Amino acid sequence: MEITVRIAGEAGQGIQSIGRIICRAIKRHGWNLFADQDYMSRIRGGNNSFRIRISDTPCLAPREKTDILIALNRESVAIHEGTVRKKGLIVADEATDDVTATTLRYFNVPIGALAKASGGKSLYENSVVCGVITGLLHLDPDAVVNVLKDMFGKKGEETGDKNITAFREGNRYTRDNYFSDAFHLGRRQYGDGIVINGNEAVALGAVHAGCKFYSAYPMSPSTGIMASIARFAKRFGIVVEQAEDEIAAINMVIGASYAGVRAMTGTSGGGFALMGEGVSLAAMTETPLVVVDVQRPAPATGFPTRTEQADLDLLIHAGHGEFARVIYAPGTAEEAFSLTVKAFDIAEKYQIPVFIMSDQHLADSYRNVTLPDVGALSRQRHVIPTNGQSVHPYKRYALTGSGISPRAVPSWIDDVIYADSDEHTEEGHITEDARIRTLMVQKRFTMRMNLLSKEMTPPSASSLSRTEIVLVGFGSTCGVMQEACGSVSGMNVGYIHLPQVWPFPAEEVRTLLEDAPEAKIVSFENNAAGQLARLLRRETGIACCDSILKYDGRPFTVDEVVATVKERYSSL
Amino acid sequence: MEITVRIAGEAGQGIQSIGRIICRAIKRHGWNLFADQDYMSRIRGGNNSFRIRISDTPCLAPREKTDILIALNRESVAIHEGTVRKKGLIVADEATDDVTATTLRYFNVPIGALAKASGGKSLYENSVVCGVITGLLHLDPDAVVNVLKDMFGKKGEETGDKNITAFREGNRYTRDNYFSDAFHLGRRQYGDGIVINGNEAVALGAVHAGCKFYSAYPMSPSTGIMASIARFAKRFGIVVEQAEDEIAAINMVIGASYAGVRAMTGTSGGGFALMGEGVSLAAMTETPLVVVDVQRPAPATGFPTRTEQADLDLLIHAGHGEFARVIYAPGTAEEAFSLTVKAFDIAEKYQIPVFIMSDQHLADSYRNVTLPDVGALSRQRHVIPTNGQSVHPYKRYALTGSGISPRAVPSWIDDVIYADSDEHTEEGHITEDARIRTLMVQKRFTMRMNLLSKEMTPPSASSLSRTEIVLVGFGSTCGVMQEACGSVSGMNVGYIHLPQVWPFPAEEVRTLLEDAPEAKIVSFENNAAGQLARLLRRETGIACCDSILKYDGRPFTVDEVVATVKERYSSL
Amino acid sequence: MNEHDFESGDEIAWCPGCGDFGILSALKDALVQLGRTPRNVLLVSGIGQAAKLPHYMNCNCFNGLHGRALPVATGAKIANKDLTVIVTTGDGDCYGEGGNHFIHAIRRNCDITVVVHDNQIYGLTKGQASPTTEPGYVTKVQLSGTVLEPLHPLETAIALGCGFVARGFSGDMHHLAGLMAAGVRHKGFALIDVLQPCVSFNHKNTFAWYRERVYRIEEDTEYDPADKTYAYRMAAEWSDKIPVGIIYRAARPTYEEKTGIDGMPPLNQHEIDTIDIETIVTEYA
Amino acid sequence: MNEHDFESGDEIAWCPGCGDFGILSALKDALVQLGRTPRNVLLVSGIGQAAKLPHYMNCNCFNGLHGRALPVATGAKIANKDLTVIVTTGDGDCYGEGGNHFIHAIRRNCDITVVVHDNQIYGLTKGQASPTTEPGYVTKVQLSGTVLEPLHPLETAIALGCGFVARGFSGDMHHLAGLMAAGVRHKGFALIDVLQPCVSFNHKNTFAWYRERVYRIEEDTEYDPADKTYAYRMAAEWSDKIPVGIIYRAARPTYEEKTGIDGMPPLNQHEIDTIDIETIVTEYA
Ligand SMILES: Cc1ncc(C[n+]2csc(CCOP(=O)(O)OP(=O)(O)O)c2C)c(N)n1
Ligand SMILES: Cc1ncc(C[n+]2csc(CCOP(=O)(O)OP(=O)(O)O)c2C)c(N)n1
Ligand code: SF4
Ligand code: SF4
Ligand SMILES: [Mg+2]
Ligand SMILES: [Mg+2]
Repeated sequence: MEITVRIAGEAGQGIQSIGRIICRAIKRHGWNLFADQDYMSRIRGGNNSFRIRISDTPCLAPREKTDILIALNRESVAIHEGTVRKKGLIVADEATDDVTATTLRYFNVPIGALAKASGGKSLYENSVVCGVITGLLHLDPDAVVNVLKDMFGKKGEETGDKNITAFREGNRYTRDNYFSDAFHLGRRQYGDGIVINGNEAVALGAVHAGCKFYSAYPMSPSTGIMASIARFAKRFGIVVEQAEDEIAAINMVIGASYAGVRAMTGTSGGGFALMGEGVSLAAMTETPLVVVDVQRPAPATGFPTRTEQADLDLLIHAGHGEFARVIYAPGTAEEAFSLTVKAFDIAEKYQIPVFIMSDQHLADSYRNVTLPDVGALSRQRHVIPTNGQSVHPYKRYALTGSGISPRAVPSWIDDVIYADSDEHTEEGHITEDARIRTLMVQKRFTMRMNLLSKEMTPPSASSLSRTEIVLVGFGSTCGVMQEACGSVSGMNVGYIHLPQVWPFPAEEVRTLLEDAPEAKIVSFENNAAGQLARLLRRETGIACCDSILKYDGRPFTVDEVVATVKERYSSL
Repeated sequence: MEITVRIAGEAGQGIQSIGRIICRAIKRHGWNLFADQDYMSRIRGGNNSFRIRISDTPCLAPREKTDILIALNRESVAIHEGTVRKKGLIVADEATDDVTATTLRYFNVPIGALAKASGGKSLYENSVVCGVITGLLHLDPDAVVNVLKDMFGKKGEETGDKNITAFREGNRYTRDNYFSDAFHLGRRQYGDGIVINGNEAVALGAVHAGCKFYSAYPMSPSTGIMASIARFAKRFGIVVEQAEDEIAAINMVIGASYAGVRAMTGTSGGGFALMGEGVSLAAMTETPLVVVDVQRPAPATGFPTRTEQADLDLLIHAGHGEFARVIYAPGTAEEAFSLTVKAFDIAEKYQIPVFIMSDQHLADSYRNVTLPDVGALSRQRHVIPTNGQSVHPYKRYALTGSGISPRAVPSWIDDVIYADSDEHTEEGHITEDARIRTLMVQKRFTMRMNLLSKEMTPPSASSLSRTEIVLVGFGSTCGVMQEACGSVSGMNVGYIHLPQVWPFPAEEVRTLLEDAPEAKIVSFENNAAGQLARLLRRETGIACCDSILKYDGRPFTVDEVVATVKERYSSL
Repeated sequence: MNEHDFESGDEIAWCPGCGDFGILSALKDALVQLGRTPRNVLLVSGIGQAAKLPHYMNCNCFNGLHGRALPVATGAKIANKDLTVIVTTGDGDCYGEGGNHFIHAIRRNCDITVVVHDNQIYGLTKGQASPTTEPGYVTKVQLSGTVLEPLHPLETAIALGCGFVARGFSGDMHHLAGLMAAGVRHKGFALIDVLQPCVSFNHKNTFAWYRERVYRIEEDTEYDPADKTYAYRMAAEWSDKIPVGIIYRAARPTYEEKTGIDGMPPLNQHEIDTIDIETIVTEYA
Repeated sequence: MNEHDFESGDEIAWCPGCGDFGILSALKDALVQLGRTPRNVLLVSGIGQAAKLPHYMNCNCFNGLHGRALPVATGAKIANKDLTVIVTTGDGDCYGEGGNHFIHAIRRNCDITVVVHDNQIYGLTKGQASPTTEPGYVTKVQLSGTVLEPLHPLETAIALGCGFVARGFSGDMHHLAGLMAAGVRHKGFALIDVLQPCVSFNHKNTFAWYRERVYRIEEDTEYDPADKTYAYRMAAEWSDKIPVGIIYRAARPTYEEKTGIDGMPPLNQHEIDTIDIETIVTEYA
């Protein structure tokens, strides 16, 4: 059983809140869901949509076709009609839609009228729509009311009550007027877990990891991380500071980290491009740093609210000079959570910059997830004397032979701590010595790259033996790749997903591919250059025979990938 | 015949002016020279040196050993004594040096006393030293006086006269007291050409190319470009504006370029790291942009006055998003000049960012050079209606099928011109359309990369047939690689120098290497990661068997390279 | 030229009722008053709702990066001194991300006019505090209310030596158009900070809120924009009375005058072909 | 603790006779006066001659990027409110590259003290104009003389609401030490702009030049640092008389007070192990 519901309308019509309510209701009814958002960079007008795929099997990606289109304005019908299946349904308000309900395909609901009747305000239209969807899907209205209460609870009794009335009106009207059982979901069992998107997952990971300071400058689609952490700031004693610009944000985070807290910043490509010098500072001063880059289509301002995976090269090479760094590319909210926790651990353990590479598709897409067992994720502090070590006289940049100098925090030890952005002595003072320079470069770069090869987050992959085609991807394409591979009939298609792209898991990928010596390797990327294919060749010598690329700002759908693979490779 | 003179002393002792005078004198005497500078990031004190290699054959790089060490303070003797050849000479002032002139190795000159005698000021010590060097090398004192006049001419008669007196005193003292003919150069014929360093070459190229606006923020070792252009600004109607920061600099340049002038900025790695977003803006708005990056050792502040080639990856990948760019890596002042001229041409023709990647070694090293025939370098404007084209109604981002939209300048045509950093329509207005997006990405990236493959500045190489080893390098290592290859006895070593590193000359390199199918390929780089080796593998599939790397902030010397090659590969 | 000649026809993406509409109208009005033609006007903007304005005008337009309108405008003005260069920017764009350019562009004193759509909020990114947000104002990021002292753009501009410092109100388009025309006529950097209600995210500083407070400073009996002390006082007035008008005015030599650009043809008209570096090359012989 | 306890022994790379030496002495003196211990003091700097100062002190030191000292200091102070955080920076570092942080750090009002070595020149990069260079001053880049209006840091700081605005002179170390101590004692952002002769590159604003002009503002009979109008006037005084001392002072709630950091143990002492996100996770159920 699988249904895709698309709610579409103008910016400002509350599509996102309808979507979020329905998602949580769906989850509580024991169904799996994947919901992605398509919205414009404007506050009112235009056309946005929230697409929820519902299934009894796990959902990891969107599908092309819509079963139910909820059109909150006339334009939405015109724009999205083409995606509605033959047996699908279009719901629209009589007032906004000029197509009367003459066919089975249309269900006209007096949304505005019902909302007015409920509270005198068109504000309650969203609740009416929730009621309609509840009716169409045969969800338990009381269960959905509980979701409404959880979400509107804080807004005060009256608003809450009126919303519930409006919801019930929408639901009643639907049950009274729409008789088909075509979209009957009903309840399977109470669904555990939570419904979160990628931004929320990162925020939860940061809170869990003990992030005490988050500083950022607003930038779509990363701002949700700041807002989510801000929600919990009071409860956990976290300071969230909106900086005057991205350069301030990263430097504040470095200052806080130097002074002993776990700290993080987040941005999107353009903001990240401004942070390069700061990244280099963290590396030179050996200050732990965690940065989230929620990618969007570029160059420059590009598409502020759409998706792309074109910052891979930027992140690997950002900042001047040579130093070790780690880049995670989570494919799911679960990975976003656990890799964020790991990012803090690795950043502190190796005193390096660690980046989490997300993108708008991952950031804004909701799924029902169960967070991993947090007990398994290290939150150990890697500082003296907390870690039992103590050194006196203390040298911040001691050449210990291990590639790591014990890190102390100002005022926690008697000695003072010099951090320096120039090339420096072991004590942290400016030097121009050639020998020390060479040793320090080796410490910051070569030695740590070696150490990091033992901390690799391994790729995940389908069973590759006997595959004809292997798709290789990273980040948010994980789900669509995985589902698509399982859905190409008549061909044996496998995938490798890389949740860590730097240091590149060269050995791990080579080993995986040994199982499929004959397979064609195809890189699978939301960008134009095939950056992963280039990287793969550079790091392993393995050349991809093709790349499946998309760079129109939209995510791949399962159907699209299946079709592309069949079309391009079935004759192989 | 070959002699290396090293002048060493504290910052502030005027080592650089002595060096520049001697360089020009040497050139006028018909000798070749290569002079590099080793100086600290401070204004007074420490230890700096200026090393001049003089030869009857062309000099392209420094050599390890010193023939004459001019030590302006006691510390300089201690620091540089080890580099002086057995038959070499150390010149020092009796007052600063405690070694008396008991050996042939030492020549003690009362520099301070002679200066005082000449004008009552220690300020004239530099001229005394010039006189000493002139005497040791048996240069024509009158010819050197002409150099002094050319350089001090503007400082007023009296200073000039006193400097000349001091010079003659130094020269006289030397002829009277030092009798060896060991360093006799004398005059060959009058040497044509000029003596410039890499920064001056870039500045001259920019002026010739018609650069009308240079904006930058001071940053060693790039500031010399701004100062050089400033010298000629009045004469050529150029505006040189010191910006408040690097971000302002690049955005001012983009604004000026949009408004129709050729414009340029320059910086070093850290400043370049701040410019990434601006680079991306130039690409998105299709505004011609020329940026010089004079590399220095990083990360962060690193070694402000030393050399490195670690920005290769940064330059190729700077800025968020995917777009065409070109990166030149001149190996000599001649290349720096002509590639700067070409940079303006290509930037304007393809409406893209073009980078000139220099480094401190190239920037600060002087050579005697003859500039290429400027007539052969295009200065054609690629704008309508200047180029004969005209379009109405004008669309800034017209999809013409060629990958290039005709570029107009505001107020030169009747229509208005919209430049936009968002994804845009052909007219330059904000759009969120998926189809246009795809076409625009192809225009900015794929199509132009194709066009640029026809504009390649080809690699230069030694004859590679029968070579056992091929060194591959870029930028300032050109000269040392070339000289070293010719000097490894008993082995056949060749080189490939890449004056253009992006788009990578994959075909050209492959073709060159076809001549040496058996040779070991070794990358030769002033960095730690072997960035060129990685790039070569990514772009051609060719793996280097080794890399010769140096990352202590100092340039390679010919002798060092020869020794390394012998040591590592002679048993092959 | 009339106002229609300055319209681009591009669909306007602002929220219905937004204060930006008034600024757009006033700008068209001002350009008509000034007798400018579209091809000789350049509008430069950064990113934000305010920064979309140039798309709605039929003038040359450079819609650059968030925060970076001023340097682009500076470069363009230097390249072609004959362009009328106007920057349309937001409080975040100009005073937040672009703050460093703001202070240095004032010092540079190029002849450009800067219109700040000051809605005291980040509009396009959905309502975070901006540098001018009032203390205590609650947003989705500033959940316990904004804590930073608001930036005082007018006082700061006076302190930095700006020669034309004005405040406008987008609800008083006619007056605003007059300020814009005066700003453009002023030789040098002209700052016009415009009170601009954001109907979607600023629920405090609404049209009604402003209408109750705003008055035209010219009507003040002590009005003297040449008096710095007076100007500082009026620039700081933000209570139940908020003055609009030219708050400070002083003649200052412009960058173009001081650098000699004004005495040459525009840089973008110099011929490249005639440049001969032979003479300077010989200086290195 | 005496002044020696604050010495690091690192070789000093400044030019003999540089005004920076006086600032270094004054700072040691101030810390002794304040009774601080090295481990609880953090000196943050950017890049420049001024920014080398922390290396010569025995205190915690973060010598960061050119222009970025203030955000680093802010982050460190937020992470550990108990540190005494002092920024030593240059006129280029603080007002040029770092200008945006300067204006916003004042608004943020963290309890940090900023000592600007204002030599009106870029020292370390060999003498280009800085934001405070006097008009007409000729350098190797500004060959026809500096054309930009100098930035007026004190007036700007007052305009932005800074609660402690002072000017010192490195030739009057004792007085300067007093200003520094007062700045550190002031709750909130304290700015001390120090007149610092650069003997290598600033041939105009020399020790002698300053000695002729500098006077202690406390000696002015009208002295009233609480009066903004007076403060604006004195901040602008730059002629044959240049006042040094506390020019403006006002009590303002600090960032730490407003955000509640002051009421908690320092953030860097919170235990990570005890964090349990279970309760918030359920909010997403
Ligand atoms: C480098 C960078 N950082 C952040 C953003 C995201 N961003 C776009 S507009 C904006 C703020 C807009 O506020 P304002 O300038 O006040 O304009 P308004 O929308 O309120 O008119 C931000 C933060 C961006 N585009 N680029
Ligand atoms: C991003 C960046 N840009 C430029 C520089 C080069 N730089 C180093 S110090 C300096 C100016 C120093 O002037 P100031 O801050 O006044 O300090 P001073 O040396 O005069 O004490 C500059 C431009 C740099 N290190 N980093
Ligand atoms: S969000 Fe505010 S500023 Fe932006 S268009 Fe809407 S009302 Fe205007
Ligand atoms: S250059 Fe100037 S500021 Fe720097 S140390 Fe020398 S005298 Fe002091
Ligand atoms: Mg705003
Ligand atoms: Mg300075």
